[in-house]
Amino acid sequence: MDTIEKKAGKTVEVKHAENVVVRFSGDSGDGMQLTGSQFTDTSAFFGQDLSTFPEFPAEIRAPAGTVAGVSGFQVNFGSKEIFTPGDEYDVLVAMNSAGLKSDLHKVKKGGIILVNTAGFDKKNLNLAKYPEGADPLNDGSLDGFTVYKIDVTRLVKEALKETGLGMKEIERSKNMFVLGFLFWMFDKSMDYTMGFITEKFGKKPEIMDANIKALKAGYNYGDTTETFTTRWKVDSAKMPAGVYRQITGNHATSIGLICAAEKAGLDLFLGSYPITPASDILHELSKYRANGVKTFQAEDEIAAICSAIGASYAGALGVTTSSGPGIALKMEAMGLAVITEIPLVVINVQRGGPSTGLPTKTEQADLLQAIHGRHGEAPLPVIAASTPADCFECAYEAARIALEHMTPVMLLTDGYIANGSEPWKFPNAADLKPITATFVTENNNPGGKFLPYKRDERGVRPRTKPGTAGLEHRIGGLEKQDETGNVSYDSANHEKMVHLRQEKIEKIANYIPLAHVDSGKEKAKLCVLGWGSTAGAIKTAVLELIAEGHDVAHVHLRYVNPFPKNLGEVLAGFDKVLIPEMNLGQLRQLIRAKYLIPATGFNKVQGLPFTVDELKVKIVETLNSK
Amino acid sequence: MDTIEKKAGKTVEVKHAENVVVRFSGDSGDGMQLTGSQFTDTSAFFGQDLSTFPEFPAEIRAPAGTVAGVSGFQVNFGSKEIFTPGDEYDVLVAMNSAGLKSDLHKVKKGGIILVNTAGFDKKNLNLAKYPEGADPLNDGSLDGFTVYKIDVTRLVKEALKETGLGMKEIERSKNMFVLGFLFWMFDKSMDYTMGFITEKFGKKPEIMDANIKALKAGYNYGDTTETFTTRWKVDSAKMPAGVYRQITGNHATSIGLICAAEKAGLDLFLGSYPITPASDILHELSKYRANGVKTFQAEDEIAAICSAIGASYAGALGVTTSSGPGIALKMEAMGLAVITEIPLVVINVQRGGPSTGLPTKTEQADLLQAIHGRHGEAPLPVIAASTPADCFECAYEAARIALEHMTPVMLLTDGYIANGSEPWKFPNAADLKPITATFVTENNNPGGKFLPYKRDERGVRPRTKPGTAGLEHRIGGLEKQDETGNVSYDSANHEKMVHLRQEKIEKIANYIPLAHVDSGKEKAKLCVLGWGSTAGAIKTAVLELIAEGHDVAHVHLRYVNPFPKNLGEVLAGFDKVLIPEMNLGQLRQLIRAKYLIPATGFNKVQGLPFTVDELKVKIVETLNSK
Amino acid sequence: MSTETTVPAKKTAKDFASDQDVKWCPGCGDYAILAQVQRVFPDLNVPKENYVFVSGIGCSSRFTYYMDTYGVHSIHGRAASVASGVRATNRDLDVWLISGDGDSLSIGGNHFIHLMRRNFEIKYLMFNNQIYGLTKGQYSPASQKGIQTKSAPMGSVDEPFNPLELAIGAKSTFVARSLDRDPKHQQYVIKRAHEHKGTAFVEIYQNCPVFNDGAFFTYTEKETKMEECLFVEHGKPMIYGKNNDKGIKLDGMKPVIVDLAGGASPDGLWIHDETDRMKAMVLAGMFDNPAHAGHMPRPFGVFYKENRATYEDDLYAQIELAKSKKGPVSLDKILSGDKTWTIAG
Amino acid sequence: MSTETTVPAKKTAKDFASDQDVKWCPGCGDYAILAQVQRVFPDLNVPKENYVFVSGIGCSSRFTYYMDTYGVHSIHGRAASVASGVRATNRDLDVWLISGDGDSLSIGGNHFIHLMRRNFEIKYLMFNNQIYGLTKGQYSPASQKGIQTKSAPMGSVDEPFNPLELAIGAKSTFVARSLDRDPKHQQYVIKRAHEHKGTAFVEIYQNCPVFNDGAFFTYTEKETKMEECLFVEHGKPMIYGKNNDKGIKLDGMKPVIVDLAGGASPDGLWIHDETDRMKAMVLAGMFDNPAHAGHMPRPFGVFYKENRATYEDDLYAQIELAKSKKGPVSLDKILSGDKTWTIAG
Ligand SMILES: Cc1ncc(C[n+]2csc(CCOP(=O)(O)OP(=O)(O)O)c2C)c(N)n1
Ligand SMILES: Cc1ncc(C[n+]2csc(CCOP(=O)(O)OP(=O)(O)O)c2C)c(N)n1
Ligand code: SF4
Ligand code: SF4
Ligand SMILES: [Mg+2]
Ligand SMILES: [Mg+2]
Repeated sequence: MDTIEKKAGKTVEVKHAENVVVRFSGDSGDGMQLTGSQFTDTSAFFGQDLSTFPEFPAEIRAPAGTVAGVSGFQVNFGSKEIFTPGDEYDVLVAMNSAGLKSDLHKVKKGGIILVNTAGFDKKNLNLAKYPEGADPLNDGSLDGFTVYKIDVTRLVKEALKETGLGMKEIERSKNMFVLGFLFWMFDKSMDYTMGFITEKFGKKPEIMDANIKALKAGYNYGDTTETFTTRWKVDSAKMPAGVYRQITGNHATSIGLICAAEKAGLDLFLGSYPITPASDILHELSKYRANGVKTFQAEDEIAAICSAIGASYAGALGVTTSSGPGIALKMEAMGLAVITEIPLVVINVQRGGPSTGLPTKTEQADLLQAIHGRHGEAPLPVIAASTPADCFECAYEAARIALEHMTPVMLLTDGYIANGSEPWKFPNAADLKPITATFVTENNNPGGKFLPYKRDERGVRPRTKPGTAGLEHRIGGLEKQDETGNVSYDSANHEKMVHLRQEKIEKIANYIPLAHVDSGKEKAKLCVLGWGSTAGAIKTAVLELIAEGHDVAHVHLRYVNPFPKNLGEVLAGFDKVLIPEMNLGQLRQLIRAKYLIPATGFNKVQGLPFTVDELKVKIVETLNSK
Repeated sequence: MDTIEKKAGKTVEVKHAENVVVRFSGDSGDGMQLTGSQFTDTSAFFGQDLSTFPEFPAEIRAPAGTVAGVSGFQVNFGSKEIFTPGDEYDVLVAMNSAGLKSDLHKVKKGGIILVNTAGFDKKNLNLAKYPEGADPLNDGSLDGFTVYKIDVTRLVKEALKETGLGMKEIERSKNMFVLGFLFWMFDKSMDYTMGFITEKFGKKPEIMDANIKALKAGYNYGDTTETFTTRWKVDSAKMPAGVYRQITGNHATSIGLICAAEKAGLDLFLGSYPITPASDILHELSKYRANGVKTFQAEDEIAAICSAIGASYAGALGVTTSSGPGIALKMEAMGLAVITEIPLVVINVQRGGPSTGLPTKTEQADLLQAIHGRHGEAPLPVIAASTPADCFECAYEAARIALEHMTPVMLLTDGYIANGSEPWKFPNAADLKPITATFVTENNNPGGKFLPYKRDERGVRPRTKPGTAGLEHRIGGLEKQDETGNVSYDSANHEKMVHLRQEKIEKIANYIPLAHVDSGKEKAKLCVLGWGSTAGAIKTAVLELIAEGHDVAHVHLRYVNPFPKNLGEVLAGFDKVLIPEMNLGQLRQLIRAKYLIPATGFNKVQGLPFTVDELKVKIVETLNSK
Repeated sequence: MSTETTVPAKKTAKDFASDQDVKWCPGCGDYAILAQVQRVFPDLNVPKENYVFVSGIGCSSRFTYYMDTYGVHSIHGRAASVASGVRATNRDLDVWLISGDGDSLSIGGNHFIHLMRRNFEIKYLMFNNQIYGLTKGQYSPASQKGIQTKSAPMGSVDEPFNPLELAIGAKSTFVARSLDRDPKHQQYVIKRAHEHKGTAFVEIYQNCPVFNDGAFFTYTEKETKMEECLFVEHGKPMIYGKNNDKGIKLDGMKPVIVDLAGGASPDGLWIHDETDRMKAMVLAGMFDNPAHAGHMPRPFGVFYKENRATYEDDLYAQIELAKSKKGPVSLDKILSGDKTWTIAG
Repeated sequence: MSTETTVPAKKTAKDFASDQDVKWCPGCGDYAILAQVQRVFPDLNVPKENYVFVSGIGCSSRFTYYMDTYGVHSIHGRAASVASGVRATNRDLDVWLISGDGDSLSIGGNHFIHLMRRNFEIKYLMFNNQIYGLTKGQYSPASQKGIQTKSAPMGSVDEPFNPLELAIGAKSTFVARSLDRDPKHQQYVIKRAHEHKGTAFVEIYQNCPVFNDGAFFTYTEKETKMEECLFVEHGKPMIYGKNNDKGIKLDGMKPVIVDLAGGASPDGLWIHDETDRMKAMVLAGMFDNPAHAGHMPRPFGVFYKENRATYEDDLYAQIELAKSKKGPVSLDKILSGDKTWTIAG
């Protein structure tokens, strides 16, 4: 319930909210990403749960002031569990006309729009391609919203005029003023950001002062100015006790790999070629030289994966990262890793396709490529991450399976969770599942020649490290004789090997968790089956619908190949299965083919994640359809 | 019924057979391929139906005399319709120990084995890795067969001692002697081969004489020698009247492309990089410079397909050919052709995989790669050829669809039909289905800018030729705005384009023949559903089973994506569907997913085609299983 | 080329600007190059519809969208192959390839070297900003060793290519270098490239203010330009310096600086010979780090030009020859082949 | 390399022969190369288990299966990348790369040039038979222009690479050439390559009797060898000819033949200097068709050798430096990052 607080001649209404979605929109130059993450961290430190979604302009920097140049940061924070960045905005901060133009349509009815009026002069309106003479701030197009018009630019200049800084520097602190204002508005402490500023600009005291001044000015402006009479109160969330950090998917993937390698006692080698949105994994891992992490920026994706294969062959944990177009180029080499049975982690941070497609947008359309994209029968395990933090688990798991089952493994994430962030109750290194990565040192065929393709009960062959005396042998891409690994063109042997390689992958189902119902009951009218980054939206939608009394459940897949052993039984518990995917129905094809159930799909291919609302509508519709 | 013929003091039994399978096995150097094709052509000219299957040693030439070095040629000819090269051999010609060793197991009980005893000395037996002291010709291991032991080498030397030729040349005519003998044995005329020899060695009279002498010597040897008392008589087949030729799959594919280009009024451009078993298409097409055919041997498969894309863009019919590993490398560029909607024919002559696999063996394991091997939603039509001659139809059809529907098309053949041959009642150029490949010359948006992605009712965009004044525009791999083709990152537009591209491919189903039952009734207990090169074996098996009174039918798919519109209904006519494939069940997955029918599979992954027998066994088994 | 026959009405630079907003960062060197190309085109006397731009992927490769000509923005690194197919198909087309240092030398390296040896008639403009711009600033195969980028926080350990040496080593028939900030020189080089019958490779130093700002300021900015740049011209002695007070002479194969201020006579200076491949290699080898004392100036201009048959001309020659020899084979002949037999009805 | 520390019992050539039947065609030049490598290895004083062979695809690339060492027969054209990963992971391994002219220069061209500039310590033996052997005889990027093959019945219109020029242009630090039919010379060059700390590129002329027989007979057969081959040695004047009656001198950058028979004195002859890159380029440029009158002899031996840090040494140096500076970061620190907060129970 909302309350009223009186303060020095000013009455302020305090709205209590379970969660609030704030969107910062401005020029690449306006520092929206930084403002957003400062606001995010502060909320996190205040113990609120949250989820963020940064949106970058299409690769190259479009000219300032244009819609193409808008950089956005969205955060959903609250006192309840948060699984998505939110469908609509409670608050939109528009630093210029382009920001308003591009994001107005997603502001909730009655929501707050904070505009920097300085960004609405003729020049800016033109750049944002508003029709000649249009005046969005006053032509009634914002009716129905609470609009805070603030000439941030002017106010900042005033606040900083004593600092003797140049206009450029002063302008640069605009975002701090806005941040300060929001801190007031949401009753948040400025301490965290103060600390950040002091640390960041420690060496440039005048810049440091300016930023702090601007931050405070913004806060005080809200506090003192009559016009602002509403504040919001969001309680801290009841999150499990523990130590948390904020993490993005790409960062989580990176440290998941580092942990896996160190737990396995191996060097980590990344062979990669930059590509959006996967590059940040290369960037992150290249920071860990002190831990012996080797990153190799190859000349292309083929060289990248082949160098990783060479590294794995020589005894490291070989990893390669890319996105759609680059993954396509790696397929032939993946086949080599499949037939030689070398451990390898291939990470595909999916983006909008086909071809170059929409590099900065998200999509899930590479699932069938991951499973079937190679020539010949070339099976490999595929797992998919569902949230930014889950990328850690999945990267770790991908490495574990690759090393323990001697196979290339494909990990699918996507631009949405790769760049998005969430609070993460990170594990202790000591608690991480052990990974056994052993090398044979003894001939497994006493009296005879070493048998590099003699398998254990899991169908796994021994791993050797070149440099081990007595085990010299050759491997390669030609079909090999069972056990000896020598080249063989024998028909029966080929068929046997094809089956052995297939069974090895299928048996992995014995070493992964069973499928389970994430939300809802084991028997229900409808099962919403998802995989990958749709988890948050589906979970939210299903939980809300259950709360609203609908007979629906949510099952989410991390292991898409092989499927968990019991998936068939789990799905059998439901009358209907609905599969939402950011593609045209790829998991649906696999499920229908395997279990012969009439699963239907909800497919969105807009380069954007599902909204909770559209999911709820579709789910209800499916429940009611007979 | 068999007859007896008496001739100069010698009684010969003449066996009448409906069809006979002869296998020639010897060293790469023994000229088995030539011998086989001469025998084949002669049978063909005699009006017999037939099917051949050459088997080459794994790519490199293994040392003479070894099993790895055996070069084989199998021909099945007869007076009835022949759809396969045959499961087992009635006659095996073994020029050396290795030939016998590698092929004995496929000789019919009671079959004839003709051995060149000179190839069974100690040296040859060792090379063939027969155990020390083994003597297959006399140790009873050939009991149950009729064995003709002929010291071909000695006999040829004698026959040619007058020619004054060196031993080497003389040895070279061994195969002609054997051929002559077989001509006698099967009562065939030597004329065709005489003509061939005269033509081939016209410039080297002494070689010409030697070959003819050897040929005749072989014939007379059979005619006069007492020991040979059986001849075979195979009547000519009742084939449809018309003019025939013998053709291999790769040759048929090549001329299918030439015809398509010429019918469409376009230049043919092939961008290719050599790879077994696809190289012969490059070799064949490079012979047609006089027809303006351009072949470009690129530096790799990526350059090959990209050059073909460039050629198509500039107005040619762009084609690229390869096999598994090379096709994998082309996937990214195929995505470009998909999103730009450029006509392109991609031909995959499938071979044994994964990775380098078994380059000289056949397989059908690239189907799912063809359909799903690209990142993003990148649909394209896939068609598969079923016999050597059918490669012509399919190549022509692939080009037609590519040009008329502005899309890359993938054609799947495989090593079996690519190298195999059959008689072909070839069409007249005039009777070939017309292909409309038009270029717009007028702006389709009078008053405005040309709209390169404005579609017609089939969802097809107009094709332009650079050099056309007034229609200048840009295309590329980024998502494009509907109609204008300008770069667009708009969410709704992306989804629209993904659907438009998908629907364009699905609509192709309206422009291809309906599915139909190839053999058997429209309603039956079991449908054997096949695709590609399994056609001959399945047809033979099903026809025989029907004759034996089984309730089974055969449906064969040429169009695997999109499926014929009525495939669902056709399959609904059967209680069970069995899908034999030379893979682990790739078409099966597509059929089950699309029609939700419990289709079962018969999967053989041995690098070898199905035998009629194994198919019949499996079919009966499936019929009887409930 | 049939272009001579159909001279179009004289166009202006504007006629070559497409309707798409140019979206490079403010201050990007790409703007300057776009401007020069658009300025030069009206003088090239090619029908507008015959221009085709082919590019790969990268900031530079977006160039294609900004020219109101035919164009293909293809995939990363493959522009050379696409362009080859275009030229092989239609020799009337005036094909321009736009690519970045990453697009050309990294993922596109193979097609780059093979295009050089095949010598298709393609004008190849490589925008070298010594960085991957589009992917936000990783080092490229043209970046200085030791450069610190997101992907090399401790500095790159990659020895870079010398792009012109690579081109010459790969049998390029035309090798030149220019700078984004010297419009006149760019125009000159672009025109020379256009005249060349073969693959004309032009490296253009291009500033990326966002991720590699100032990489070439030594050569582009007033203060240092005249002292650090050696502009070579065929047949002219190699003289440079603010007051043309420095020259280059060859001591065997080693270029050495001669101080002309000290009254030393200009004779015996290296006279630039575009047709001498080894000398071009030496010229390309003048690549040292301007920070090092006693370093050589960096040459700009046309290093090398050789007349060698183009791939497509040889290809068409074969076609003509085959046609004249036996003439096109009829489809019916192709269908029947040499050996047929008839089954009577 | 730790090899010095663990000198193995002296091995023999046989110790390096695997148990697999060698399946090259009779008379293939590959046999001779295999023999020389197996003969030289016992002298290299490397523990057998530390040898790793990496090859691509091709007849030549089957080499890996015939050596009783560790080996990877990888995929077509990618051996350089696989080998780079191996060296980056374990510097104790003695890595040998076996590849054909197609594998290296055609599909593998990009990795080839990038390996040259990066300079991983890899001994790179390229078997050049100027043909695609394994796929049965198509021309390669090393084939003479005009060669008639299945894929070029009217003759290839492809200008070939000069492999050594390409390597030098790509910044190779070691460039050499040898012949299959000269065991001694091969052994010498292989040993020199092994001593090199960096990528040692050795082109070996190899006869393919089946698809390109005699391509190099001019250089390998008695009748012509001494007249057509110039065997270069560091510090020695360039003299050749049956009776050492011919020499080479440099006229500027142009090599010219001097007739020593005519009593002309050998002074002033070109003294081979392995360390001079431009001269190496000139040497590599002595590539004319022996059919042409007045052609230059074809050089063999070590053309160029430069000491430059290897990629892996620089990489490990960074790791050492980082370790010494801050020491390995604990996993817990990596997991927690810099900013954490605590939710009380
Ligand atoms: C197959 C593939 N790999 C990687 C990428 C990502 N990518 C796009 S452009 C580029 C490099 C750009 O550098 P450069 O060619 O120098 O062009 P610039 O942006 O500097 O002009 C990369 C790595 C891609 N689009 N496709
Ligand atoms: C991706 C791929 N493309 C093509 C091939 C077919 N192929 C195998 S080896 C080869 C070329 C062999 O020539 P070269 O490298 O010179 O080796 P050589 O056989 O002459 O020793 C080709 C084209 C392949 N195996 N993989
Ligand atoms: S990133 Fe650099 S190269 Fe790319 S547009 Fe911006 S300034 Fe130009
Ligand atoms: S084809 Fe040529 S290169 Fe290959 S093994 Fe035979 S002879 Fe040697
Ligand atoms: Mg660049
Ligand atoms: Mg070769």
